[in-house]
Amino acid sequence: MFEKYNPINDLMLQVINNDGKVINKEFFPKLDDIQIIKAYKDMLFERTADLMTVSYQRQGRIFTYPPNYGQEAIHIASGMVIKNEDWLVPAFRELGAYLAKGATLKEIFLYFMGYEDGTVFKDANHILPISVPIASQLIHGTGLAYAAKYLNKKEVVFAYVGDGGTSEGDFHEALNFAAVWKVPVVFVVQNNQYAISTSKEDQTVSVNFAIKSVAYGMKGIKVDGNDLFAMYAALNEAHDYCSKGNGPVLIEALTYRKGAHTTSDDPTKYRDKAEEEKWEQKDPLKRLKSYLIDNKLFSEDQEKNIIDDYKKEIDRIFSEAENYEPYSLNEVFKHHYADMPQDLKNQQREHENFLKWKES
Amino acid sequence: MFEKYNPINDLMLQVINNDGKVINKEFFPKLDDIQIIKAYKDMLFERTADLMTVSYQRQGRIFTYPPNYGQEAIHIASGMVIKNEDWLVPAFRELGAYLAKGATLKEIFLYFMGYEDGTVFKDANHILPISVPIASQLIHGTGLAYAAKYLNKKEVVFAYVGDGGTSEGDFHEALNFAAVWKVPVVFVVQNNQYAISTSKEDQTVSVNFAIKSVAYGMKGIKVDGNDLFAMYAALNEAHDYCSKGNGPVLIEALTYRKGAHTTSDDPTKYRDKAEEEKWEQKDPLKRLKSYLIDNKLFSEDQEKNIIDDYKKEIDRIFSEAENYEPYSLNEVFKHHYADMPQDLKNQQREHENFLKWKES
Amino acid sequence: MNIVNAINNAIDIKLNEDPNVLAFGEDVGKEGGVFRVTEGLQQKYGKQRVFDTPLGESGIAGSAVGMAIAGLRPIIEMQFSGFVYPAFNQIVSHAARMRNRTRSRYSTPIVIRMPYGGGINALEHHSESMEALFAHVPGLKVVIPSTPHDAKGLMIAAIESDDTIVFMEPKRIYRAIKQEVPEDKFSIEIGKGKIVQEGTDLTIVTYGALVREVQKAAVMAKKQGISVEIIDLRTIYPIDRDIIRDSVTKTGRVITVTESPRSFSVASEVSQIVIEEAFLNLEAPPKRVTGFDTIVPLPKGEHHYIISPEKIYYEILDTIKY
Amino acid sequence: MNIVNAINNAIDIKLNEDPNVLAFGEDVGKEGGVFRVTEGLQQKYGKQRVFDTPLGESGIAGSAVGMAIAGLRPIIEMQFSGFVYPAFNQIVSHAARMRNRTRSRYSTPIVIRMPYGGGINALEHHSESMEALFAHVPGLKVVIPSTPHDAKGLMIAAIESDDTIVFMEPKRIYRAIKQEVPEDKFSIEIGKGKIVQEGTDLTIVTYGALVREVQKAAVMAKKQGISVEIIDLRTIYPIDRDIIRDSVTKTGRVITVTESPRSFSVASEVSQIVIEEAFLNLEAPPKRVTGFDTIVPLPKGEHHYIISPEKIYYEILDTIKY
Ligand SMILES: Cc1ncc(C[n+]2csc(CCOP(=O)(O)OP(=O)(O)O)c2C)c(N)n1
Ligand SMILES: Cc1ncc(C[n+]2csc(CCOP(=O)(O)OP(=O)(O)O)c2C)c(N)n1
Ligand SMILES: [Mg+2]
Ligand SMILES: [Mg+2]
Repeated sequence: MFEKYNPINDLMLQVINNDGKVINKEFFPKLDDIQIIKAYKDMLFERTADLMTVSYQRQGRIFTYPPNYGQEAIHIASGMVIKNEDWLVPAFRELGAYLAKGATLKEIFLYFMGYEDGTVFKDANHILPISVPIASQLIHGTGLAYAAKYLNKKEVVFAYVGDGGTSEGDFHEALNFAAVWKVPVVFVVQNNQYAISTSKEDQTVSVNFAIKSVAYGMKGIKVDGNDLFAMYAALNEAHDYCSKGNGPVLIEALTYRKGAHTTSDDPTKYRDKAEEEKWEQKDPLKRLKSYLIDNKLFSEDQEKNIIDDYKKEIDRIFSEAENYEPYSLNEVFKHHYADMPQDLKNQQREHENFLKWKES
Repeated sequence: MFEKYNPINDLMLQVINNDGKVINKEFFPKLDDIQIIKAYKDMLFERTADLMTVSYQRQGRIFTYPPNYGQEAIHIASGMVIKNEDWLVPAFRELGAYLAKGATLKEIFLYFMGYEDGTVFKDANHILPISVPIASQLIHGTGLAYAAKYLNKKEVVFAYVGDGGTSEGDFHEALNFAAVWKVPVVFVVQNNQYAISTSKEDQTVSVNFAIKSVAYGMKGIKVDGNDLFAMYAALNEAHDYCSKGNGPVLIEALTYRKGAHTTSDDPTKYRDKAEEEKWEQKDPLKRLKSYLIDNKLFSEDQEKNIIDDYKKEIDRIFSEAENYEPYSLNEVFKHHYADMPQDLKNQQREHENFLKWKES
Repeated sequence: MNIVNAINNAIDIKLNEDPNVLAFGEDVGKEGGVFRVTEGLQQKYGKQRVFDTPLGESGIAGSAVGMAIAGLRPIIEMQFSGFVYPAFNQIVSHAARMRNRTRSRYSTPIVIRMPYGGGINALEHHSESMEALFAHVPGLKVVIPSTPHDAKGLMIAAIESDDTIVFMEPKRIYRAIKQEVPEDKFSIEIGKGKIVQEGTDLTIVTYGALVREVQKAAVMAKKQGISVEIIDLRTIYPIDRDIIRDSVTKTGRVITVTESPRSFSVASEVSQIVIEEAFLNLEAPPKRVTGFDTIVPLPKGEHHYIISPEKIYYEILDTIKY
Repeated sequence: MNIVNAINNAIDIKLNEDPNVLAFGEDVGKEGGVFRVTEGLQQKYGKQRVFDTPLGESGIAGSAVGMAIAGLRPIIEMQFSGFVYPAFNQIVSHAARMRNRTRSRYSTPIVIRMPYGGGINALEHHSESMEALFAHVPGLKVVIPSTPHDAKGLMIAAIESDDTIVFMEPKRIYRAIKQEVPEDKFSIEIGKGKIVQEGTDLTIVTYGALVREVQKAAVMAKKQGISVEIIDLRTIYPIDRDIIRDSVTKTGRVITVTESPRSFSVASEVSQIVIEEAFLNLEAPPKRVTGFDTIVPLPKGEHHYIISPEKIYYEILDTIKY
């Protein structure tokens, strides 16, 4: 697959077209109908949860939130490929992937409500917290992959970044180190066309993002990121390639950020309706649903019911999160050091004294 | 030229072979015999000065010094191409290029004797000081090129870095910014096979260094850095390309650091004689001299006389540097700010009081 | 005008006046920055002068160094001060040093703008106050305004300065304070503090968003008959020794209030200056009221960290009682 | 053993004892580092455990974060402290924060080694002492040994610590001091200073290469009948308040000696601690003897900058006279 879709030729792996028709049988992945239906439902869940989270934010019930919609195929396909022992190294726009890895929606809510507890993903195995400093997490992926190789563990690392993130020096160092060390890490660039307001064209003038792999002597491939089958096929191939000790892979997932950068952002300032409509045709859910309906695996009626159920469930989880325990002073101090300095203890005690005084 | 030597195919531009025979007429540059003889003499001067500087260091007369020998063709060709209005952005191993640009050998000596005065190159137009933090200077090159474009000046920037330096995040950001901005800067990677003790293989597994240009959508070319003609041809082409507003170029100059990394380094720890001997065949001076002798433009006798003269001159310059003015306390403080803070003035005065006390 | 308007206005005036002035950074152009500080300026001055860069702080700061050497005066933005670290090498190793390294041949008149500080319910890395890091680096100057008026005057001075200025903007009060600010160009000298309020019993040295909180605390103190003198440093380096000395010589008591972590902070430096300048006048040990030596908690925990007027008042009482 | 041997020995012991310990950085493997601190270790433990990396400090520090999360204990080298800045983001935004961000789920037991300090006639960027930058960052600990014995004990403790330790090595005295150091494993508690010499008239707080210079100054003072107590901090953060308090309570006078720039330095912090802990015992204002607020000059000018025993002695006299 990597030979055929060598990014130097600017080809893109696609399996279904905008109408959900299979146009590339060769790379149609080995998935049974049940798995495909589940994938669609997971995408639906991600979208529903995501849209509801945006509306919770509009209601002032959570703080700034970066919506995922439009990019679900990447996340759900990732979730299908990433095994329990593999590592997930997030940026901050991979909701479906976190959930698949074992993070809970409640935790996501907690995080955006302002609790560090929400980024621990405590029941999820081998996941890193959400990483805000752009591209910096990729290097952790390289380090984790080094450890996997050194410790002879069968783990593959999946590390995510945006199109904007490819411009950071850390992108370069992460990929170069991984290639030199020949370690099992898949770097996924979610090319959603924008870094906040900055278009892809102002970010780089390379032919595509996948071709950046060439600079590191590693495999790279450009994939239709709104095509679940293509994403699954590429991620799976990359997993396989890494598992065999061949070194890292770079996947560019071409997609579109349908929503705002975050709920604080206003995309009308920097992009037009025509563009949004063009991408609407390529919506990952629409495409997969067309496939399912064509193959009589799913119906519109079903969808409505499912969404209603999801909504109820999500609302329930959200209120659970809203009733989370208060954030104690102790939590501010507790987790900085394995061996906490006396100074920190003193500062906490002094503050407690102040609080006592204030109450009296 | 850039099409023909597309780095994806891992070709290398070479004009003369190890014996000085022209093997590539197409790219033999438009240089007359006088220019070629001068180029050789300049290489000879660089080598002589360089070797003498190493021996001054051995005598304890200067501090740590990074020798240039083996890489003279790159430097002298650069000096021939870089015009007065162009900018030279050095790393620290481009002696011949500084001298061509108008830096004086005395300044170089002063720098390695421990005077900041030695890196000002005060009579040289458009040159930056020696830059120690690896690869960081490349971004200054991008900024200078932006300014040239913005101010509508006919300037091309030449910015240098080593093979090791290509691994730094700053290399990535410098090249990407330059490509996006489409500004006139030529990045020259002196691939001398080592970054201190670290071999090229431990630095990157890309096919070559020139191919890294592909990641930025810019032109790149791999050149025999020990072949003055090839280097001149490539640099000149790059100058032309940049001048026409086509954006940046990356040149990989394949060469060998014949000496130690610096006078504090011992290469026997990490490389073997066989390798050194292999590269000895490709010595840039030897090759150009063969060409000159073949074409009856030069003789061994001449060389001896020239070197003797050079040595005398260099020794004279060195003693001039050794008799440089003492470094005053004022010089420590004077140049930090255009508008010097009172604190600095106070600190200087206090120290002067101490010195007075000490003397009494 | 609020602080956002004031800084926008200052940059506008200088862009208009001097073709060598440029403003750029992530999202600075088309949308005018995530806080809209540069809003409208690209439309007015064009894409060559006000623009979006690729996402790379080192590239932004480093290219500014190159441009400055070529005679331009770049105003660059770090989207949040928590994202300045990728540019740290360019700032510390180059912007701060180019002039010294070239014996004043080249200077780097760059303004490095960055919103800083807590209190806006933000994600991680969006709330820190690490001005002490810059203040310790030889070759930099560090400016922090606390009012629209000062923001404009200091920004004009920063753009006109031939030195590299780290210009930290207290984002918590970006839009919180409205003031009449003269429309014309004026500048405020870098390195000079300001007496916000005169007083006789105790001096409080502070800056940025906390000036307002200190004023509230001073009102509480006043009710108890305690007269507080408030100094707004405005410049962190070079710090205004004279204003600190004169005030503490008079009051004999001093508290420094800063939202940064406590250890190795601006507060420690102010105390040191006080003991160097007014030791014999001291009636109580110079005190610091600061953030904890911790990372700023996420929003749900931030109220623990944020310095309240009550906390300042509490410490005033403690110092007065000493 | 000298300091180089001692650190090598400590790393050797831990590599031998714990397969999770790795050591890497630029030129750390084959040639054992430019100062030969890791010499022989690759030969002994193999290329998977002791190795050369590509030239990228961010890559080095960031991959260490990943490895540490996976359970390894990386010891990384920054070739000189002047080249740590490209890694600043990884250190400040990640190594220092991962534990807090994950509520102690993941810790980052990394030792970040770096030679620092002046006095070796080096090129630019090879002489700085910027420990205060790290000491101000929540989540880091900063250790600086001054003798071979302490270097070994502190390095063992650093490798065994579950926290991220910035381990700064005073390269000026790398080979200058020889000491008998026990061959077996021992460790010295991080966070504890040491009384280098007892005295009654004045306390000098210092660390790193300047401990020796202070000792020389104390000899001069002794000739004048002045008895100096010398504290070697050994850990910069968390700083040992107790040892400072106890000493200054006794002597009533204190000078902090550091080769870093003066403003916002460790010296300011020590003075602050003194006034917090022993204000009423003070007979003179806490003083700082430091480098200037300048870049360390190139070798020909460095004698102006370097702190001599005479300078310290001069300041001792000044403080005693107060
Ligand atoms: C080092 C750093 N610089 C700046 C920011 C502010 N910021 C947050 S998201 C973002 C854009 C990211 O774009 P991209 O990588 O394309 O990811 P996307 O948001 O599109 O998923 C920026 C500039 C940051 N978080 N970290
Ligand atoms: C940021 C940074 N890290 C480390 C160093 C130390 N150092 C000086 S030269 C060098 C190797 C440079 O190798 P290369 O780029 O190949 O250039 P060469 O020395 O071969 O000319 C290193 C690691 C430095 N100067 N700057
Ligand atoms: Mg994007
Ligand atoms: Mg090299």
